[in-house]
Amino acid sequence: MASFRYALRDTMRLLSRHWGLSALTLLTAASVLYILGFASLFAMNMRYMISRIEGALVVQAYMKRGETADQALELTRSSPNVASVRVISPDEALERLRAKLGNQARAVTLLGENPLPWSLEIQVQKVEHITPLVRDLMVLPSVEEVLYSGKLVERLAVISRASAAVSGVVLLLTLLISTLVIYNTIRIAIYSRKEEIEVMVLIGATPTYISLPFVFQGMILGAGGALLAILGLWSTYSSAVEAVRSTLAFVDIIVDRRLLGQFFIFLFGAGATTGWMCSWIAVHRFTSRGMRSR
Amino acid sequence: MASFRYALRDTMRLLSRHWGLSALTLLTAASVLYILGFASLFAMNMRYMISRIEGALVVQAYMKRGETADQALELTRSSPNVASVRVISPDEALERLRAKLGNQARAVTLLGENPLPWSLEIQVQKVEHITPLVRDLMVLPSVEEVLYSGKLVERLAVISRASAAVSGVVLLLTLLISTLVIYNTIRIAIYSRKEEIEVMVLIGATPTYISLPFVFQGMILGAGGALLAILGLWSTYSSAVEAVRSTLAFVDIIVDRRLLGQFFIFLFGAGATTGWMCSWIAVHRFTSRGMRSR
Amino acid sequence: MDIRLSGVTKIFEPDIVALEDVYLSVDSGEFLYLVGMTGSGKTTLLRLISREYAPTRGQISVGDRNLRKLRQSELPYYRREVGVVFQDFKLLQNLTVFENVAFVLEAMGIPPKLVEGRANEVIDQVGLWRRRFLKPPQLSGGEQQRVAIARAMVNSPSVFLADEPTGNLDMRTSEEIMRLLLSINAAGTTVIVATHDQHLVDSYRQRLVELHNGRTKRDERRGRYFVDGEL
Amino acid sequence: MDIRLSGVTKIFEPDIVALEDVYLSVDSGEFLYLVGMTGSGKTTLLRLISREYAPTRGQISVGDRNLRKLRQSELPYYRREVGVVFQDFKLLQNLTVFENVAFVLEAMGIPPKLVEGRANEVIDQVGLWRRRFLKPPQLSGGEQQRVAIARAMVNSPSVFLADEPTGNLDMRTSEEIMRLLLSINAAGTTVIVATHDQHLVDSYRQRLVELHNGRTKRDERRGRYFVDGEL
Ligand SMILES: Nc1ncnc2c1ncn2[C@@H]1O[C@H](COP(=O)(O)OP(=O)(O)OP(=O)(O)O)[C@@H](O)[C@H]1O
Ligand SMILES: Nc1ncnc2c1ncn2[C@@H]1O[C@H](COP(=O)(O)OP(=O)(O)OP(=O)(O)O)[C@@H](O)[C@H]1O
Ligand SMILES: [Mg+2]
Ligand SMILES: [Mg+2]
Repeated sequence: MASFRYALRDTMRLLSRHWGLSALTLLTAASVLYILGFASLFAMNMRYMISRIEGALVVQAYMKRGETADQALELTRSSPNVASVRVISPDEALERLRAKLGNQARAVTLLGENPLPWSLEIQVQKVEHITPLVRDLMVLPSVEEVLYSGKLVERLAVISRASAAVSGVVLLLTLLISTLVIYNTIRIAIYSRKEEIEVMVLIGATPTYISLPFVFQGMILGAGGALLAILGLWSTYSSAVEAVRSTLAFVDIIVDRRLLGQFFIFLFGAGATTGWMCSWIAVHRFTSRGMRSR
Repeated sequence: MASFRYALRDTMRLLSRHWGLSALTLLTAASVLYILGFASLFAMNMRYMISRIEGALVVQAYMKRGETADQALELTRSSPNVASVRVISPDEALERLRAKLGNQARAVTLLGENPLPWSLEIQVQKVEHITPLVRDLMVLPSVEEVLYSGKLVERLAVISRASAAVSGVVLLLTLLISTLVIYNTIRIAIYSRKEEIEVMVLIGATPTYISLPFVFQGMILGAGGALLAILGLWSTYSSAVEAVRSTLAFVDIIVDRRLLGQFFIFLFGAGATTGWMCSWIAVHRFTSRGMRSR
Repeated sequence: MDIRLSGVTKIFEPDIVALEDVYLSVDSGEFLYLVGMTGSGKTTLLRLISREYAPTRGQISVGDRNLRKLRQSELPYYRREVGVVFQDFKLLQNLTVFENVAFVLEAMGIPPKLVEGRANEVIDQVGLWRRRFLKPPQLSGGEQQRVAIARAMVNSPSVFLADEPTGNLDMRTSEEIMRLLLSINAAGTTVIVATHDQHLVDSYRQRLVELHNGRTKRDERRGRYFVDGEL
Repeated sequence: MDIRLSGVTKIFEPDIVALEDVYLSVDSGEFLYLVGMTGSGKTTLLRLISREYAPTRGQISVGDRNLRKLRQSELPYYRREVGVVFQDFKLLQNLTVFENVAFVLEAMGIPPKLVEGRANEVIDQVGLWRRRFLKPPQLSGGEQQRVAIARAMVNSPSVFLADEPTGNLDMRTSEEIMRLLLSINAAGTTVIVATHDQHLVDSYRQRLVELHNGRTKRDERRGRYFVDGEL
């Protein structure tokens, strides 16, 4: 395919002969993709933290003395909002108590008959499932008391959820804006070649033949921009992880290399795709203008 | 000045005859300024929250019985890190106790002689000033005990400070990127008129005369973009405030209209300034190229 | 290919009548001068044939193609059969002489080896061999004009439209170009040359059509150049 | 203003010698044809005078200005005294005929009222009154050329350089333009016209300088057009 080889050569021409324009476009793409990546990583970390906080939310239901946990267990199991439930027998509870007391564990042996009730440890899917669950459990005659982590964790969870929602909105906005900026930049860049494109049409080049180098160029600039952005993000994120580890050990941050790798690959793909699509749309306008006879 | 009127007219020409380009540039400017504004508001709110949390950090120093607070007061006053300090006399302390106890306040009267010591309530400027202050106070012979809000608040403060640092970096990055994107966009847009600019130079127009309409155009597009961004930010922020008020009543968010107004004016100015400066730099390149004789 | 215009009128918005009710029939392999004062409609006529413009009224057919019915997807292939020397050259400013000429062949999907041979041959014919790696802004007016001629003829089109191909050339170079056009014509290509060059028209007598205010005023077998009531 | 070139050589990278050791002296108010084959250096010579190019060697002075010593800040003011008709017109494509012509005056800071009067006057002189609100892409080649002429003369420059001002014009319009140039010259302006137009040169005899391969080959008081060994 001679045409394909010509297209590749012309792509290189476009990139090198207008390298000023190319560099500006590349830099712009890199910039907005960097912001996009930043917002994404932020949102991902927010979600991660929430899942960690939510995973730590445990509701404990203590039965009345002499009652078993069967009734409560049934109720709990039938609820779709419960992630997991564990039955704690009085014996197990005693074991735990003993372990907690450590060197004063002997005191437990003084108790004689095990005074501890049956209990359940319930994990719910989401924070907002706690309140209804607690209400339902309290109604049961066999249940003595229901304990859960209390206002503080709930409040933290609410904050996290709000932040996650915000970061989600930010992410969407950033995505929109990134695409817009890349499109505009490529469009403006191709605008400066419109006469040239129209001349090509006049001397019998097909729109596809004319577009191909621009499309390749767009892809290369998009992918290149994404690559730059990824490098920037990588170094920013590494130092963020480092900083968090050394000063905020109690904060959860994603360090899963595979996940991050996948994300970066996705970003790269997104950059390349946006690049060629925007180029294609932009150049199409001028080729079809050249094709119209006035 | 006829020249000035011509410049204004030519600005309108630039805007209207290349309105596609103008719209794209405007949209791009609006987009990045929106992101910039978003980041700024985020950073401002972070700082605000920190100051609120820090403002709530109070160190209480209790004197030994029979000792006055003079020595401790002197030490505290001489420290530059202390924001304010209040001396609480035993009588005042008793009053407070009484108020706290409410309907059981009669119990206080049973105490006979006031057993409460002198104490100080100290507010520091920043979280990190607490630890050294506490150490210094403990050394004083007249001081019995030093109490402060403890690990939790400190930890929260650390998180906030970290977030503030991050949002500061984000802000700086965004600022850099916004300028870059706006500059690139304007530069690319002017690139498509380089032949025209060179022709103007050839027929004896001065670089200033040629640049002026472009500079005005840049200013208008920058200011217009900023205006769009401000509108967007305003509605985003209002709904954010609304959302926070209804669901996260315990979170502090800036609602000071004057402060926000000032910020928006600043953003507007920044947009306009960036616009005209970028235009000027971009067009200067081509005029000076036309002036060089090869 | 033969070219037939019947009742062709071209009106530009709002009311500029560039051509009015033109009938013209050019047989396959004919050579035709198109003369007329500035603004008489010569370029418009050529642009209608290359389908840069569409007529306001009337029919144009080239070979067995009715231009009104030409689909957009066929347009590039039609234009490859019509070589055009544009009055303002329309060269690609960023490409060298060689690349400008080679581009036409490349866009047709012809392999590099063949492209190079043919492009160099044509560049040599118009006498630009030593300038082939320069770009249009580095060329003199006449040199640019010859690049435009080379580009239009490189793919051996069936119809050759030359709009003022010697406007920037001295007499001697004009004559060389004229001989080139005649040799193209001798090979069977239909050639239309819009020109103001009296010397050329009178030295190499051919069929001559004169336009005046958008109407055909003369159509002579071996006409002489004089315009609008001269003599 | 008078124009003096002494020992002017212009070499383009890497080794194209466009002009070689040219001495030329044009007095204030003179009229001069510049002829020569395509690529002989006519445009280069004009571009050196308008200081679009700087000479590789040699001195050029126009009036009391030594072009080598002209500061960049003075360049626009110098160029206003030199009206140039570019071979490729260099019109602003987005402006109408009127705006293209008016621009020169506006850039000089002349008030709108005066601009309008003078621009319309010149547009009328070149016969484009009815086309004054069209833009260059809507004009025929000859009409564009006349816009270029109007633009070059609108601010009554002291030196008038016309590069092939009739290349796209028919004989009759060429003669009108020629008479216009002569009237400009009669008002005291130094005029240099680079041309291939034999008819013009031979009808309106003036001083004639022929370039050949970048060197002056002839310089005659009332020369006739024939180039490079003809006759
Ligand atoms: N796109 C257009 N819009 C409006 N008017 C146009 C357009 N194209 C051409 N015209 C007008 O149509 C008339 C004929 O133009 P055309 O270019 O065909 O003339 P021409 O014979 O080629 O002249 P020349 O010898 O000067 O090149 C001119 O008066 C011109 O102003
Ligand atoms: N910028 C440049 N770079 C390289 N070579 C150039 C440049 N400008 C002109 N030349 C070369 O210098 C020579 C003289 O060019 P010039 O334009 O002066 O010729 P001319 O006499 O005006 O010809 P024409 O009648 O065709 O317009 C040409 O061969 C041209 O290729
Ligand atoms: Mg024409
Ligand atoms: Mg020339």
